[in-house]
Amino acid sequence: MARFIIRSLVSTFITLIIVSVALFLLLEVGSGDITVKILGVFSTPEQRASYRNQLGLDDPVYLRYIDWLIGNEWRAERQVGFDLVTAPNPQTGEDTWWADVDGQLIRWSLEEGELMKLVRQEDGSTVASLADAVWTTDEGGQESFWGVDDKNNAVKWVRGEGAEVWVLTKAGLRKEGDGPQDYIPLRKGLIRGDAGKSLQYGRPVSVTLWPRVRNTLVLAGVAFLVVMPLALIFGIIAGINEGKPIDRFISVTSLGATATPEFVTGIFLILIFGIWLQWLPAVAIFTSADAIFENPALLALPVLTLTAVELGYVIRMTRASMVEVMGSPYIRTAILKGMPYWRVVARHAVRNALMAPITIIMLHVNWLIGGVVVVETIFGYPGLGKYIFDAAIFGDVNAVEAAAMLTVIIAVLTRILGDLAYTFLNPRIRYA
Amino acid sequence: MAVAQPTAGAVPSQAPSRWAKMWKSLSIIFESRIATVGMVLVLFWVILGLISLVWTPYPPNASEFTQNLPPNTTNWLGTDHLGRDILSRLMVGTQVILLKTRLPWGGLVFPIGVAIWGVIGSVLVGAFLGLNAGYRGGWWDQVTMQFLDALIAFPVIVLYLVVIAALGQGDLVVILAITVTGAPGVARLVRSLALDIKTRDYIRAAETRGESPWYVMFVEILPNARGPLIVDSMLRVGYAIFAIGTLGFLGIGLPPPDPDWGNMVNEARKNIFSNQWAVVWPSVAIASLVIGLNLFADGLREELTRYQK
Amino acid sequence: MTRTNGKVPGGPVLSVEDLAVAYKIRGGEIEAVQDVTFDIQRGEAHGIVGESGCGKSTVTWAILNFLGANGYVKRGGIKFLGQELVGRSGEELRRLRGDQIAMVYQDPMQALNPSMRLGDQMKEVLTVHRGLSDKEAEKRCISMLERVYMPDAANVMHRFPHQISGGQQQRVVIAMALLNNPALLIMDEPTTALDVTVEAAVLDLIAELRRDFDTGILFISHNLGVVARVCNKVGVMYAGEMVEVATTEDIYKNPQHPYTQGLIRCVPKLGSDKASSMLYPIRGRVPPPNNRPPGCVYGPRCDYFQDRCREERPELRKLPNGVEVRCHFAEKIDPSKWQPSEDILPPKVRQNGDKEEYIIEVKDLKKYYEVQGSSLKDVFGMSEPRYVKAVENATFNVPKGKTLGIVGESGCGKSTLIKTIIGLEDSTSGDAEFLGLDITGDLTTRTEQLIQELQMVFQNPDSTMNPSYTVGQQIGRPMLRFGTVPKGEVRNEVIKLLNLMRLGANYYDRLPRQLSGGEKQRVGIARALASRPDLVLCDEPVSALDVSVQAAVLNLLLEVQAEYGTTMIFIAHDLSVVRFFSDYVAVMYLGQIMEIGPADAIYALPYHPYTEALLSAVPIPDPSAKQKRIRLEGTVPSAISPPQGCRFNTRCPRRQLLPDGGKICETETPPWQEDERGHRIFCHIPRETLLTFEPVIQTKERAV
Amino acid sequence: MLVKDVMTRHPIMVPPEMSAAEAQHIMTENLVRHLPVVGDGKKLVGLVTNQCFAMKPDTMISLSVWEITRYLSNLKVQKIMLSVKEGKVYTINFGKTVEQAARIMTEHKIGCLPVVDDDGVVVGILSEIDLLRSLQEMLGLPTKGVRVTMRMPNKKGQFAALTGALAQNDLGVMGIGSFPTPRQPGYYDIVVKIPEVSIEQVRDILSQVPEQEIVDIHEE
Repeated sequence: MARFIIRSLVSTFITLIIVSVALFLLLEVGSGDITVKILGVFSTPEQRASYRNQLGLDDPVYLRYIDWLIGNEWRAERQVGFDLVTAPNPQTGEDTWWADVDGQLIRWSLEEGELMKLVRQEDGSTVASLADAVWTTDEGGQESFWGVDDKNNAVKWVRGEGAEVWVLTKAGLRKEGDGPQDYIPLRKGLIRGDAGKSLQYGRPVSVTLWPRVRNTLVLAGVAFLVVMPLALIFGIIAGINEGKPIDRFISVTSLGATATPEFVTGIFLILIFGIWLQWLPAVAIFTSADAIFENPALLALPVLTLTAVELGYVIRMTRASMVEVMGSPYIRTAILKGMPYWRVVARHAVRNALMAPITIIMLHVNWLIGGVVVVETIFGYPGLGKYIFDAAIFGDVNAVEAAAMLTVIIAVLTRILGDLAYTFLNPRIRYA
Repeated sequence: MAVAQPTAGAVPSQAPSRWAKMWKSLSIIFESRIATVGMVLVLFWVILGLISLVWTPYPPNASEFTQNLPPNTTNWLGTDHLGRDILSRLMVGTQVILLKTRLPWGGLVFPIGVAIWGVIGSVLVGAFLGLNAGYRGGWWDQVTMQFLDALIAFPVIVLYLVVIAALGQGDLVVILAITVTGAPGVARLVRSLALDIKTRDYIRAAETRGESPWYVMFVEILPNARGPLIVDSMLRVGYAIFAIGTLGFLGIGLPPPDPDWGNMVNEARKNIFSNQWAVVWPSVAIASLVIGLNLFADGLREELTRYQK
Repeated sequence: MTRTNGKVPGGPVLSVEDLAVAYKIRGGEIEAVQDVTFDIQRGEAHGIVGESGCGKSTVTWAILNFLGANGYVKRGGIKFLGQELVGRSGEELRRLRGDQIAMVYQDPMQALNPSMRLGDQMKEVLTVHRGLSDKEAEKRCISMLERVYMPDAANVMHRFPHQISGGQQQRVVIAMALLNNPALLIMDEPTTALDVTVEAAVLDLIAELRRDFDTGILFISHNLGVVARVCNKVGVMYAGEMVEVATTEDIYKNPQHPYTQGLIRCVPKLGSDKASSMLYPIRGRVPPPNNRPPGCVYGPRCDYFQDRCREERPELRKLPNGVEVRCHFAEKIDPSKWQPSEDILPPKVRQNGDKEEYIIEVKDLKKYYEVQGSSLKDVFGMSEPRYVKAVENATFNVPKGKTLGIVGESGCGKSTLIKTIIGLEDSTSGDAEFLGLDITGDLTTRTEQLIQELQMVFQNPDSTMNPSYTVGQQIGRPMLRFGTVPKGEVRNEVIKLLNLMRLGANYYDRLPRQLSGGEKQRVGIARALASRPDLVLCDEPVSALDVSVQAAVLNLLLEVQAEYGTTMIFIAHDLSVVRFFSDYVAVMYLGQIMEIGPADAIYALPYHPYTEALLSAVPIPDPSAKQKRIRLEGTVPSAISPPQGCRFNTRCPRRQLLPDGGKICETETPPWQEDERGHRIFCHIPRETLLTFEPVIQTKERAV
Repeated sequence: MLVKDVMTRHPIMVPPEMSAAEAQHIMTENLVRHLPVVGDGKKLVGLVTNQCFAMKPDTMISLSVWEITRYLSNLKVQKIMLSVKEGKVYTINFGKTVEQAARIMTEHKIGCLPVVDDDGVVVGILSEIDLLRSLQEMLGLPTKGVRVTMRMPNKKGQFAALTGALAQNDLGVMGIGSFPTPRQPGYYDIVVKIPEVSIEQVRDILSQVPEQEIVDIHEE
């Protein structure tokens, strides 16, 4: 058993690595110059180049992948020479980067050729003062300094050679002098929960993503709770009545339900309950991300749509498995031992019959996520699916990466759960 | 049993004609009511699509009528929010899915639809990977399955989104997307079949003849996997249509000018309060075609396994 | 307490009368079983023998009314303890099943629920039927397990089926069946899935339990020998009908029905060989249930066929000697005057001269497989690699044109050995030469020439042919591949081979699914011969076939050998078949050849103790034969860590003959004791001592 | 000799819900005179004997011909059987001796005893026939031989003298029985069955035994 679990964990780990590389390459490399998306098509090549430098896009791909995945302050620390730490911004609560110099959190800025030191106070405000002479001289006689700027980059200033950079502000692009020569945009990396800034919203992806994830978990969770018992019961009923009218009815209905695309099911549900019967709001307006908690009725149609599709699928799996088990020699043994029928079904058949569906259902979770995207789009439900979709359409690389990685992780974790459940249910593996 | 000459009449001596053989293998479909219903549904749309190649009631993209008409004598299924005839649009919508593929070069058109090409692609790729993984085992298997696991871990829709985000819209891109998403499933199926078939003695016989692995895989194993593979492909065409519809609904499916069922639903949805018919018809079209294919595949599978028993 | 066959107070336990079972199929129905009649008295074991598809199992399902959705009892009655079973309600039947009627199945692994502990599966028989408490039930189950000689019974209760061996699983199933002291026990091929020594132990157990519990047993088997050992009455079924019912003695000594006579002529007697005796297959094949001939079902295959047999269906009638038989002419048939009909040609057996030219020479061949353990250490590859020692120091030579038979129980390494020779696996160490060419490597290291010379015939007729290609394509493929035949002549050449296999040219375009098992096996042989190999390896080529077909295929192989002078290595688990077919025999146990030599020397004194045990376990289709009873204790040790010294030492019943209780067997590898004929025995016990044993089997004709 | 060795195993049993007519049919068809009635798990609940079918005269008189038919067809086994609950059935445990069983049967003048195990589950039936068969077997009936009855005083060593004489002449015994000589207190008659020997031989040998006399000798 240990072998089986470890195998599954190792395989999962490798899977995640492959997925992350593939995702990163496809999106970062495949989607072309993202500065165009951010700065607009009317930006000049010069502006884009400057901005690329600020985003660290000129680094080699492998370095960018590592930065993205596990962060880069360790790389910056070697340049700056101090520990780099984060501290929350008192206004927004977002993390900001500082250099930890003997217990003092410090940033620097270059103003009119003079290096200023910004020391963070207890309350989060900063006190500026002239920095000590910290310039270092390299072989070429150039005096430079690596520090942390006020935009969370580790940057390299060169004395007397303030570069001209284009800075994106709320008002648009602005040209600034005294800019750094080189940037390392500081980040903690995906595995430490920092997915970078959303290009669409300008805020860290993690901040915008979590409420959406929560909403989707509510949606999928409720659907799951509705689907599972119903599906298993109907599947077992159909399975033990193979070939009889009730089985035909359940089978064909569930086939119809799975084969109908979610958006068709959704539309019909809207037509029936929203427009003809007017029992439920046809178009849900989610005023805020928390709307579902204030008005749970809004959940009804999305849950119903998801349920219809998933129910059919799980019923069919359970039925097929049940039919197979009921035809097996050990069920024959149990019947010929004179066991009452209900006991044969409950004690001998169900456990064996559930082994296969549980793994398959767990594998099916990423299919469910596909359904979630559609359902959330139809109903305008502020969840993870819609987030991915919007981000993909906008080309919000960071957001898509993070959200896609998250769905992959969810899919992979459920698969491990499925494996574990299977291991637990199947004594041949448990006691191998 | 030293006299092996069969008694007369036990086995028909003259071989039946080719047509009779074909009819016999087709008749299995009619043994199952489910498969028959499925086939009728599918054939209905195929025929409608074929007709639309030469004739439609009205030009599908021309806004010639009053907007949002309910079904009536001139427009049997009504009109949409731009005053286009829904029936004509539905008919033409079949083409791209089942009958033709538009190549990006100078309006070239290739026969057979996007859904089917996508499935053919995934079957080719999947069969190749699955056969190698299943038959060769060892490292081939480890690496292939690891790669496929990674691909399967992607939620399908995300994979579509990523592919389309990277490559843009187009018939070929949709085919590619269907191929990429379908191949892992086919590969898994073929692998499991190959694992089973490779234990058979006739594979040992081929190996003791010194046949190359490629010969064993493609000549000895693959033909014996065709039954489940055909059924699976049929289901996959259904899923491909399902996916094309979904992509169309999300507005990232097949590009214009040809009408796309999913997109028709999406557009009509915006006027759902004023015109419910426009949203019902394309929905029904997609659902019926996918369900038809599923019923067909399901019935066929049932009959095939019963035949084996 | 012997009772006559008349009406006995209390009546029979089971009485089946004119039973007909039909299955509904598309557009009609098939009568799988017709007019079957027999009685089982208390404490009597009633066998039913017959080839596959003759309806044996259908009878058992009918008794238990477990015929599936489309089967039903069409006519006749089944009385259990005087009460009609047909037409009883489901609840009444349920109360009988497992309580008064119990069943033992062919494949115990399949019959036990894989995800329930054995104890729970046993206990519920008592808790449901008897309403016993769990604790009480547990106690009873353990004592019943001990009753069937299950080692470590209390512990077995907590295990899952996959954790015990096949023989032990069958013991559990038997114990479970006996828990409620049933009046009738139905056993459907209970030992078919087991190895011969395990089978012998289980059969002993069945006989013992029958005495102790006075249970009526209905024993289904295709194996005449097994039935002879267990049953006192036998019914022979053919094509859904009972053609003969008689006491076991009568069936084997004085068979009345031509089919029974034919069956007995098909089976090689243990100890008979191809030079001195012959097998006579029954011509034709069993008709499928939907295409049975009118009149006598056996008519088309019968040597005594007359017009009356075509027109009138014989009834099962009782002859003056008490035998019931379904034949018009039973009294007039004298089996001793039987002559094989002209179309059954005895195979020519080639007697080679004494010129012993070895075609294959194997010396100290070893095949180890690396295994992966399941502990954490193993997963990370930190532990020592461990090996399954599948074949250890195999040494043998086969002269040109002769046959070497290899026998042994499952897992003894015989299959691995021939896989290594043919090149499906490479060898770990040792030498192997074929006509002077090295064959220690696998197929990729061999030349086309060499590959062509070594071919193989496989066990399972259903998987020996690729279902997607015609017979002609499959036989023709080796010819094309090796270029032995010019392209244009392949068809003719294939047809020639088909004719040699006694198959007509019209088989060329058939697909495998249109062939019967025996025909498929012949095509498999033809395919192996297509490249004109010098050495053909046969992996249990007849073990999956019915006896009548088995005889035909064996004869065919003999004929092939005579025609082409092909050398053969022949694997089988059936000692009679190996003896019949081979010139030389090797006995393997746990990867090691224990005894090797001319066939007659293996089956006569002196024996290796393992050979002796094997021979004493073989079921012999002759109830009058006296067989020494030697049963091996325990199970075969793991091939990963085989016992030190002699691999058989843990189970050897003869060890005690050596000083110190055979201490030497645990420490030292035995020597090869060889005589002038090349008969070698791998044992510490001196040849002289081995010679003093009694022969294992003594029949009136010959002692083995 | 214990009950379990003599009894008939796996007797025909019927459920209490069975109709009396069917039970009677089973009895005649299978030539049995007693039917144990069992509930779940073969637990004994009653016994049907031939007498059970005899209708009480007053019941018979009170019914018309048509009513009798209906009455009989509706009659269930549990209505007519001797019930265990009412204490009307005598049973015996399978581990008891044959003598104990015979004693119960003679004491209560009954023809059969259902044999039960420790849980009251029916494992067999013991009828007069079974006892008589055991008597035959005790005296070695089925085998051919010389049957001799010896009369001897009831003293120690007498039996040893008899067997000693047989043993000296290399004779075996395959059936034996003893009972007090009727009308001659202080003496015992011992019946011995000796196979593979002639009457003369036996007479020669046994007439030599002191204090004993051959009462009867013949070949069977």
